[in-house]
Amino acid sequence: MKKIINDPETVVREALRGMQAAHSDLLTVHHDPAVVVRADAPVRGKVAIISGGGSGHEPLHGGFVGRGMLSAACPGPVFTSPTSDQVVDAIARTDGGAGALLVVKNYTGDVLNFEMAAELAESEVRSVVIDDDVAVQDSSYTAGRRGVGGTVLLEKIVGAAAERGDDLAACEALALRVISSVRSMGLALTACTVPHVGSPSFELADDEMEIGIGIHGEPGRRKVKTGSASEMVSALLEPILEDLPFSSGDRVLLFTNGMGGTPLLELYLAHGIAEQLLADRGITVERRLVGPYITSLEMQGMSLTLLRLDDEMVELWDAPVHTAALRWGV
Amino acid sequence: MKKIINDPETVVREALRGMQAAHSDLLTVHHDPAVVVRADAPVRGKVAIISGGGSGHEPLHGGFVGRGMLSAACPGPVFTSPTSDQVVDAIARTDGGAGALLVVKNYTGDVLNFEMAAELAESEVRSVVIDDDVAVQDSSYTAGRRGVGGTVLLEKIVGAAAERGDDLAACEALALRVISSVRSMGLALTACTVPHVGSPSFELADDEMEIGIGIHGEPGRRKVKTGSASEMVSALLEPILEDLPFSSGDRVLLFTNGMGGTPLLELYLAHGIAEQLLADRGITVERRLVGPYITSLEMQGMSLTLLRLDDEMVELWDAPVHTAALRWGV
Amino acid sequence: MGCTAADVIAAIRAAAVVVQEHRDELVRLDQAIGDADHGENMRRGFTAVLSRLDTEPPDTPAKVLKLVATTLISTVGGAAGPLYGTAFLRASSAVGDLAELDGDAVARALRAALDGVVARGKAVVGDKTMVDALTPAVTAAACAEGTAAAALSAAADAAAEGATSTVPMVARKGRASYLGDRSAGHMDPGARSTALLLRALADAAAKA
Amino acid sequence: MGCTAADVIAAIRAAAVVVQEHRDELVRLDQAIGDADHGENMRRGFTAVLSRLDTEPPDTPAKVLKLVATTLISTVGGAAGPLYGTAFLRASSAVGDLAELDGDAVARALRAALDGVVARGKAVVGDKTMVDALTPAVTAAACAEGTAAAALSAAADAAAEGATSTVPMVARKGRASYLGDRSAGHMDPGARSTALLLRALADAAAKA
Ligand SMILES: Nc1ncnc2c1ncn2[C@@H]1O[C@H](COP(=O)(O)OP(=O)(O)O)[C@@H](O)[C@H]1O
Ligand SMILES: Nc1ncnc2c1ncn2[C@@H]1O[C@H](COP(=O)(O)OP(=O)(O)O)[C@@H](O)[C@H]1O
Ligand SMILES: [Mg+2]
Ligand SMILES: [Mg+2]
Ligand SMILES: [Mg+2]
Ligand SMILES: [Mg+2]
Repeated sequence: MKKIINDPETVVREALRGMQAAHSDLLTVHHDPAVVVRADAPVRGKVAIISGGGSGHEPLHGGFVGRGMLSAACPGPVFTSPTSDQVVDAIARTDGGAGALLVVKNYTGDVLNFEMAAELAESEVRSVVIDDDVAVQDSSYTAGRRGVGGTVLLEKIVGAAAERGDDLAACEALALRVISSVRSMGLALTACTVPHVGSPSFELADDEMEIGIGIHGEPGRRKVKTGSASEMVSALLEPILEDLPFSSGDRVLLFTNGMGGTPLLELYLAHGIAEQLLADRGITVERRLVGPYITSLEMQGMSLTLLRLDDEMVELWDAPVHTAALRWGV
Repeated sequence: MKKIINDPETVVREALRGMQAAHSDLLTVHHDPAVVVRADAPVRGKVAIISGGGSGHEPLHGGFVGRGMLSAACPGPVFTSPTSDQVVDAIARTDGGAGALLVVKNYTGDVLNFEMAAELAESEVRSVVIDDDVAVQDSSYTAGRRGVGGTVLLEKIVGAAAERGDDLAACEALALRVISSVRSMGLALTACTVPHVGSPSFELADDEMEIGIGIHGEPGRRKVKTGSASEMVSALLEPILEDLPFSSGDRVLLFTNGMGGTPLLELYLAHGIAEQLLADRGITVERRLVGPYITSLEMQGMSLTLLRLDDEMVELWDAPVHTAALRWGV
Repeated sequence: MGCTAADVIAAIRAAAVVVQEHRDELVRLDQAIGDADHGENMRRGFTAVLSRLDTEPPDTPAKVLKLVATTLISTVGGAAGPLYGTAFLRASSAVGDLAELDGDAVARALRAALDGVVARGKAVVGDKTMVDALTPAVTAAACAEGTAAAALSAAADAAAEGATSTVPMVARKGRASYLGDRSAGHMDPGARSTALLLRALADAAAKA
Repeated sequence: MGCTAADVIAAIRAAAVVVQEHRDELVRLDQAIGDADHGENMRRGFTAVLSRLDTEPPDTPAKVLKLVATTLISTVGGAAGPLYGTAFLRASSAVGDLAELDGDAVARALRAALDGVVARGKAVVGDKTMVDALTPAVTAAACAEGTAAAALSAAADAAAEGATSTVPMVARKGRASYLGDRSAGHMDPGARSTALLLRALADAAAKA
């Protein structure tokens, strides 16, 4: 295992310490339970936007704590949902009197722990569950689709709404609108190694890739032969387009995400291909985000996320944001 | 080879196309010869700050083109210096009447190509050569030290000086001051694979790392057993501290850089350790940068860069910057 | 003779040791069809349980079970944390303020635990989860006569069979469901940990 | 009988083919002690030379050499681009407006090329660079009597020996110098490409 760590047990705690040192102007890290809170919390009268999940997806979620985005993030151990205690603590530290919206990625562990927290919290709490991964067949009898890349876009847009003063019901409604308008899919060229496991999460031959992966180093829906970048981008984009479906005339935000170990050079290359494919379909890319924003440790691979935009979403996307990982207008 | 590419020959061209699509508000990409130019160039009366080098180090240099940083970047093929034609073209496109400063990383190829360009250009041109890598033994009989992480800091600080209107001589003098105050060192846990080669640049056993690497996938000064994060950080920081030397009371910028394939989680962890070591020495970390900003494709590893700050450098570091990879204050 | 608070503490301690011993096995099972953390999650949780039992040993069976519940809830995370936490919380309520647990109390506690898991996780038998181990265990405990040890032993045997039955199943709940058909051919880690826990509790109760 | 522009073009074409054939070998040599691009850099450059020779065939030896120079400068990049570019540029100047090149002209051209490389790169014999191949080649060509082919053949033999001599050297110039002692034991890729180019030019000249 090739990692810059001291001890698998203390990885997250030590990383949070480094994060605190790097960004003390933006955020405050609390330990036991672990919560990353924006430095000026609670903000009076503002809805608290809270998310969290396993660590190993950096910069998600701690890197999105700050003005115009998250009020707090609850980091679990690597690839393991945080506990309800962490979420309860995050709510208590950030509720400025306007309640809290919990942004939950659809994984059984996340859903159950956030649900328990909502039951235990003393604040007014609403939860939204994001499930944008089209790789997973949906049905009311299964765990349903996973929450992946769309989470980043939701946190930015709903974070901006809370910052301008939208109330809890409005933030929740907006979050649901984003969820109904966003779709994602990912692929992996290599596996990743969870520190406490010490071996790669799956095996892939030199000419194989996993299509339809999530963000937890889990294998995808199918193993296929690797292909050209154009083939890979199509393999991700086609199912996304069919699913919503997106159609000619739509205005979209295109998010080309790296899984952690894929160079930016390749992400830009893939992004260019995706923009071309969308242009060919008559879909207008109005906003874009390119980079590793929701990752699986050192996994090589990428995901594409498409969000159908309306005017309000564009305005909120463009609104100022000041976090460790996303910053503009301030 | 696991890469999201179509053809090794067209990687850089296609990636530049994607970059153009993603950042058309910031920059304009020209092909034949390949040059990335800030969208509003030439800026009248402003010194043009121009850099470049092999591709594969993204976001360096194209990601630093924009207001408050580079006027243009000249991307060579992967890990290969750009040609003098590219540099000549970049100068012609960005000189706003105040001349151009060429920021050259100290590699024979970069130095020779930028030197030829300076001879051929019609503008007033000065060049500075950055050589901050303490891993390389320096001597007037060798190629000298490589330019690595310090390049990013130099481009930001000198870019800000040019933006506020400093003239060519002042920009050059400031660049030389940064060069004399900055030191770096890196390590690799894994090699990387250059697209046109198709196999890893060196072999490392599961318990080995290369100490004293550059940024071109070249092997380092020595192969050693991997150790804890604390040992790795010390192995990088001690030679840096001794070299300048840095001493108690110094104010510094600490830049914890990822080589491309190392997760942010590990970078923050390493950063926290480095901050602690510096605090123990009585050195004050006043500014910091953490992330993959000067990379070697998908290589796992990190580098540390320390810049001794003065008031002017702090002011210029904090000045607004608007590029694809660094943005604040705007 | 029933199980006192001290006996329950001893049984939980024994279970904690078994969880630690089987950490890597549970990680491997979860690596095949999940995210490779179940063994580490359970180890972390039960290590915390051990340390809390040292510092604040409770004096009734219900309080022991409640301590386990709250500790698991605040340290395990993942799906298993709330599920096992809820299971122990409901089991704690089910045994009320009894000073000693007999077979009947154990059967009631297991039934309540299962109900809690189902209420939270909405899984049914055949979904390839811990419910596939716990459901037959509840039935077996109810049919067993007599001591807590006898009820737990029957439950443990049934849970082991239930865990084995998950191997060919295609998962419909939890992370393994994302794999679709590829989830078949592997034992569910949560079902396996349920069987391990019940076996450890049964063996400890037999020694009490 | 000397080499005409057409002969020089044919020789350059032959050299380009040899560079393409040895691309992978040069990449491997550079991978060991550099950054694995020398073969690709040279291939890219000489492919561009071929295509420019097709579209705008020059009519004097000097013009052919100048076309090679400017094409390499604008397409090779790295250290090799400016160095080989300068070498061909100086060689072009050295042969002036001769319509045909004899052994003497070849010797002068090689000497000028070496001077250009040293002026740019500041390397001396023993630094483990192309200078270690080019320096003995210049001497050998100067001592050879007669035709261009004879001069080039002597130069090529000497360059091959010079390239071999770089194997045990510790590099003091170029990327290989970063490796310190670890650079010993490998042939310098630029010295090897110099030897390959001269051999190809010599063989083509012999056929002219
Ligand atoms: N909805 C559910 N109902 C019951 N048990 C479940 C459910 N979802 C998951 N599980 C159980 O949880 C186990 C996984 O636990 P663990 O790996 O610790 O958490 P996570 O899946 O969040 O990584 C599965 O093996 C399964 O037995
Ligand atoms: N200062 C120098 N003088 C002469 N030749 C040099 C010098 N530096 C490097 N070289 C030659 O250039 C070759 C490397 O070329 P190449 O790999 O194409 O460029 P780069 O080193 O920039 O990747 C070396 O093998 C060596 O022969
Ligand atoms: Mg998990
Ligand atoms: Mg090179
Ligand atoms: Mg798991
Ligand atoms: Mg090279």
